[in-house]
Amino acid sequence: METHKAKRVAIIIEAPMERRLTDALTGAGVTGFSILPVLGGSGRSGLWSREGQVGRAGGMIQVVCIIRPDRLDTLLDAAFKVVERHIGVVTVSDCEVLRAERF
Amino acid sequence: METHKAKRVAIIIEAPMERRLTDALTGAGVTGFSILPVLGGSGRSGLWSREGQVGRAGGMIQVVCIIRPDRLDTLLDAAFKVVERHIGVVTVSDCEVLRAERF
Amino acid sequence: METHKAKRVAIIIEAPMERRLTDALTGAGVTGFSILPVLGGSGRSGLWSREGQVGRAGGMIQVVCIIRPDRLDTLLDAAFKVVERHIGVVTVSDCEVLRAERF
Amino acid sequence: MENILALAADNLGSPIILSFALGLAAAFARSDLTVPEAVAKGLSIYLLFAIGFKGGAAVAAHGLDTTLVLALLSGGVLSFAIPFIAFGLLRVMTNLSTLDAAAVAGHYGSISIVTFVAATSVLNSQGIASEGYMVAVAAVMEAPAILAALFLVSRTAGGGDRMDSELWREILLNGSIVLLVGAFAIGWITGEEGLASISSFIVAPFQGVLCLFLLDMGLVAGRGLRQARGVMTAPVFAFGVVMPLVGGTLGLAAGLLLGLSTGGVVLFTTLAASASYIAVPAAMRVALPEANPSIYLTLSLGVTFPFNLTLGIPIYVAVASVLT
Amino acid sequence: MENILALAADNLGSPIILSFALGLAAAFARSDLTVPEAVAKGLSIYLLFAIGFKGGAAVAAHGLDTTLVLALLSGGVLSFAIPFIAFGLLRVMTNLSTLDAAAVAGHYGSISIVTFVAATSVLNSQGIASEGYMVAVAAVMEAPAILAALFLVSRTAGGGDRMDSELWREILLNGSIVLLVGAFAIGWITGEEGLASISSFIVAPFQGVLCLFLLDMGLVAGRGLRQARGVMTAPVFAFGVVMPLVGGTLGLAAGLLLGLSTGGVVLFTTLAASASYIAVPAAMRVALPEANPSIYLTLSLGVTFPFNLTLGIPIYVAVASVLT
Amino acid sequence: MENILALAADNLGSPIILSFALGLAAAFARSDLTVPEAVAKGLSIYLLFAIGFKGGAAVAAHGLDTTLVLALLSGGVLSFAIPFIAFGLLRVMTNLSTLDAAAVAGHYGSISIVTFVAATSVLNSQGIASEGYMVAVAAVMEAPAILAALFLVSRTAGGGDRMDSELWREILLNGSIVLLVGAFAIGWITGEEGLASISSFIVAPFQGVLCLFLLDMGLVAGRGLRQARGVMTAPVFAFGVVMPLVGGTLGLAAGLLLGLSTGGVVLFTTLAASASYIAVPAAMRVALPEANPSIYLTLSLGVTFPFNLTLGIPIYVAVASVLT
Ligand SMILES: Nc1ncnc2c1ncn2[C@@H]1O[C@H](COP(=O)(O)O)[C@@H](O)[C@H]1O
Ligand SMILES: Nc1ncnc2c1ncn2[C@@H]1O[C@H](COP(=O)(O)O)[C@@H](O)[C@H]1O
Ligand SMILES: Nc1ncnc2c1ncn2[C@@H]1O[C@H](COP(=O)(O)O)[C@@H](O)[C@H]1O
Ligand code: NA
Ligand code: NA
Ligand code: NA
Repeated sequence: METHKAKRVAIIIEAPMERRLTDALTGAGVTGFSILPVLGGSGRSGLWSREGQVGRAGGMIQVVCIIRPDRLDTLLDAAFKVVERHIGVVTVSDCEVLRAERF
Repeated sequence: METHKAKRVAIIIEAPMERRLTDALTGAGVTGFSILPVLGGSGRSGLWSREGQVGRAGGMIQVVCIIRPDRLDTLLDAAFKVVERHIGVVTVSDCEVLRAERF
Repeated sequence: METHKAKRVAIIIEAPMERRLTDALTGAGVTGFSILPVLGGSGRSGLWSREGQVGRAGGMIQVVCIIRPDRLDTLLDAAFKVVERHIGVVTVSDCEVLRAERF
Repeated sequence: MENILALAADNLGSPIILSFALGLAAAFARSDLTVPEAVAKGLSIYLLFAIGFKGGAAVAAHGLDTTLVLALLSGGVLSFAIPFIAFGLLRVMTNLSTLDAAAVAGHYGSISIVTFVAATSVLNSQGIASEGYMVAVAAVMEAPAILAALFLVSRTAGGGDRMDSELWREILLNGSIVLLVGAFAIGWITGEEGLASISSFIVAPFQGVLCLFLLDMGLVAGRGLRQARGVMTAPVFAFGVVMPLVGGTLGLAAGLLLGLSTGGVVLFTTLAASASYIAVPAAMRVALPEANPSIYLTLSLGVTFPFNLTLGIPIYVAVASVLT
Repeated sequence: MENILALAADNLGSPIILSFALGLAAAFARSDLTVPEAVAKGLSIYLLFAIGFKGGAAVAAHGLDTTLVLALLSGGVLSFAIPFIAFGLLRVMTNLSTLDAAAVAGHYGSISIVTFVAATSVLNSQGIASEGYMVAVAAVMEAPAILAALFLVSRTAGGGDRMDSELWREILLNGSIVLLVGAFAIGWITGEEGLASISSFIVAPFQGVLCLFLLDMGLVAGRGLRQARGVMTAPVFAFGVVMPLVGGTLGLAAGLLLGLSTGGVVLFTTLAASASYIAVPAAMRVALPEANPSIYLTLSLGVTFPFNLTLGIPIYVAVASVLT
Repeated sequence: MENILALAADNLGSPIILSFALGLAAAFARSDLTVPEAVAKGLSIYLLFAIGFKGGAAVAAHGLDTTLVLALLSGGVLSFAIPFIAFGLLRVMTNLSTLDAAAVAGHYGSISIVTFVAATSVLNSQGIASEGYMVAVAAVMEAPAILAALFLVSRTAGGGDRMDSELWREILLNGSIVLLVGAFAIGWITGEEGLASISSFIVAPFQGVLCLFLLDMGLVAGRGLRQARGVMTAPVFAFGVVMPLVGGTLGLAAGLLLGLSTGGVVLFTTLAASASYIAVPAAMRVALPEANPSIYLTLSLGVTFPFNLTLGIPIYVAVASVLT
């Protein structure tokens, strides 16, 4: 099966920032992304858990984005502008995709 | 700690196709997989979000499968037969596993 | 955009073991982790699905941990002590992170 | 005509319809109001259980009509036949591809259980009785339309292997049908005594739960309409309003021929006029993945559902009242 | 005997049991009907809160029995003792490993709160009164059995470090116990006035909510049975039917010795006869991860739970009615 | 004084407060009791819908007060003004940074709808009437405080671009406001007839649902307090008790000046005394991400909310009863 090189960018960010981030990604020419739930976690700002929330403010989500390697920098620049002042984690890893024409 | 090379295949696919995909994977000799929820996303067929669904038809899930590298091709062939006509994303990446005897 | 090498450790483990694992990780000097839901899966101990559960006993969760490469071994040792007798999957992969000072 | 207008006005001013309108408005205004998926599913389990149980208890109380079997049969036939008419209309009225037209057509043969529930709640508030077994007719009408849609595709767009036994099982045993029919059976078996023991759960709060559920339906329909602006051309939109009237007329005729009560005729009309947005879309994603879901979901949920809810049902009630 | 049959027939035809049967049937037919996990958990929070509160309010209304302390003590002792009997039976009847046998045994010393709830609902429908504090007895019986199971393992399969203080805290403060005992205390403190202020929430719709919850239990039990066909040998299966009768007899004896009311004896019998499928499985996954969960979950949820629900409870009611 | 104590004792012994206490206790004991997020959100949708609807129906029944517009205006002004007072107090009493102080201040100008609901439920149990439109006042008071907080930051900590039109839309159309105002409108339009049709859903079980919701609030508040031990210095803690009294006094004065009924004055006082923990925190995470959420969430949810629930509301009722 023929596969093609791609990059997988995963951004964990606070739920109220979700739309701002996906708008920025779309603005940077990203053709697709998926949003995954995060149940809880811990970091410099302490422990949190989705079940211990009244509102949406405290929760986080993960935005995963598969892109062609040459688009990585544009994407990271766009994402960074949103994430900059906010808590959260941005990771990039290599992957291969089937059906590269989709990206 | 001793680790062993493996492949991580992640397939994002529509929820109604879940059983067909996992049946195909099992048929291809896969010994294990995990199913992760996807809250929403965007792609060529537009934006969608799990909370804006009445039925299951519109939602997607992610099937993650850790396998020994030599089984990759069999798995991809089997997965591709299911995914072929459907929307969704298939990615493969390298990873290392503890307790390789489990795979 | 400048990125830094890091390791991504993903551990799928039974829900009742969650706190034991995160305590062990914290004890091993891990500065952050995220917990992701798992809807279902299959392995040597058979098929399971979150919706077919009365209690928490049967469900699994995924703990994801991004760390500096030099901390990997300490983390794996700590994780292994918890996971050892239990079912579950531990994978490690390479990734790059923005804002390395956070890890 | 006055009658229709009065009924429509009454209906439009009910908490149920206003809750739906609130959801629509919130979605159009891009409010972040959402009903969690699990809660929405919980509400729909409640509604299916309650409506099925009450139908069964009604059958236990009033005895079985001799027309039951005929009604079930007619339901099945209508569900299979309507997609052919819908397909014809779509080919004439719109320029949808064969595939999209067949997929849409399948939705209109099948039914929307919430529209059915809304109609029973209008009947209740008007004090119009109906046959309890209409719930079973609703269940029978869910699936045949899917077969018709796949037949339309295999005839015109080639490829007859879209249906396998696994898909059949999934369609016939999908959660809604099983719950509806199962609750119907439980209501039938336990009868009035059973109903009495749980009526403060399934009867008293029913209308209120329906409000919250329709709030969510409004949100979903509104978001769908907003996102689908591109694909929804005027003719497609028009189809979503014309088709329920066409289907409803067939249902009306069937109900009258069967000699159902006024309420029964209304419900038959409503079933025929309504379009599926749960069972059929899921089946289409498996069997006709190339068809565009925005079109059929938006049509059935964003156009036909609100039409039936607001204007359709009062019309069906008024017409049936005149003709029975 | 006739009495038992009549009661059993009555019980089998109740909406509650039929809902459970519907769930079982749907699971066996591989329908995709599911109750979302969050909804199921919400229903169980409701049931625990309601049953605890009503128990406390009953104690406030009828005063404290002098036998309360003895009942709590007997509950604790039974919960610790039953696993030893169960373990012996398992070693004789089946060829499960020591580890699996100990894990299963632990489940039978502990209790199933839903079985308890179903028994109270049968008592209610028969107009049989019971001691309100039996809810507290139920809470006391949750944990000792786990200790017994771990003791059995450490004695026979080595390794005594399976229990740490953290696990103790988790077991004793697990959500169900805290909610049950807490609601009991609230009901006791606020008494009849408190009950009156929320009775249209926790009394009136109770039976209906129980139906939906048992529908889900049926689905879960059915899926478990279907998947566990491999491990469930005939002798293991037989144990799941024999053990509740053995445990129930002990509970019956204890209830009679304590001089409880008819309803109280029924509930004590039911508690002793029931097997845990929430608290104990979770503890076992932590402390005895090598034991096979399919065996103990299927036995307690797929065999003993339905047995008690359908035949067990009517038997216990009939026997207790004769003996008190 | 006696009056206050009697009321407070009454209040502290109600199922609602005891449920909250149970949640707090369970969290402090590190029990794993949790209410699933979806269920908690479902409960809050129910509460918002019910309280809005009943407010609207009350307006339909009793007619519009001429003071309605003035009450709405005063609510908006209070919500904008209180943060300045809170900010001053925080700078004097504590050593929070400007940013943290501004963020906290914003929470106290806005309102907690559950505190409002608890106050109406105390009024109901005491048979004290209130203006139905106070629900609309609550909605008006949600947002202006956020503007005040951002103004405080831009003045003192630089950077005025924290607010964009998108954030405005999000704040004004956040789910709670839309649902509350929408349900209010539906209640108003459908009036007593509408209320009658769904009262066994939104009136009868209301108190019971509130118990479960407050159980969850107790769990969340308790976990927050446990985790925030580090940041919660004594002066910060003290602010969480003093500020509701200061804000409440302003609300009391406004209510008296407007000539509201006793119940209306109590509700106005309660709104001014309460602090937001849903709308404002979300806005702050977007606009002031550098402010520490542990501080403002713990203060409003862990300190001020329980204070108002247990002691505050009885005080406000007693004082308003004397002064009107
Ligand atoms: N090293 C990490 N690995 C995985 N997730 C992390 C890590 N650090 C932070 N997170 C996630 O990001 C959230 C915010 O992190 P922080 O900004 O460090 O408070 C945490 O609650 C975690 O969910
Ligand atoms: N590049 C991508 N990265 C991550 N997820 C994607 C990507 N493209 C598509 N998806 C996911 O797959 C779904 C269907 O994609 P599509 O077939 O492009 O409409 C989307 O809704 C996303 O959830
Ligand atoms: N190869 C695999 N890839 C992904 N997930 C797996 C794999 N094997 C096991 N799992 C997950 O781990 C759980 C327990 O696995 P096991 O210990 O093999 O029964 C399964 O139910 C899956 O959720
Ligand atoms: Na139809
Ligand atoms: Na037992
Ligand atoms: Na305030």
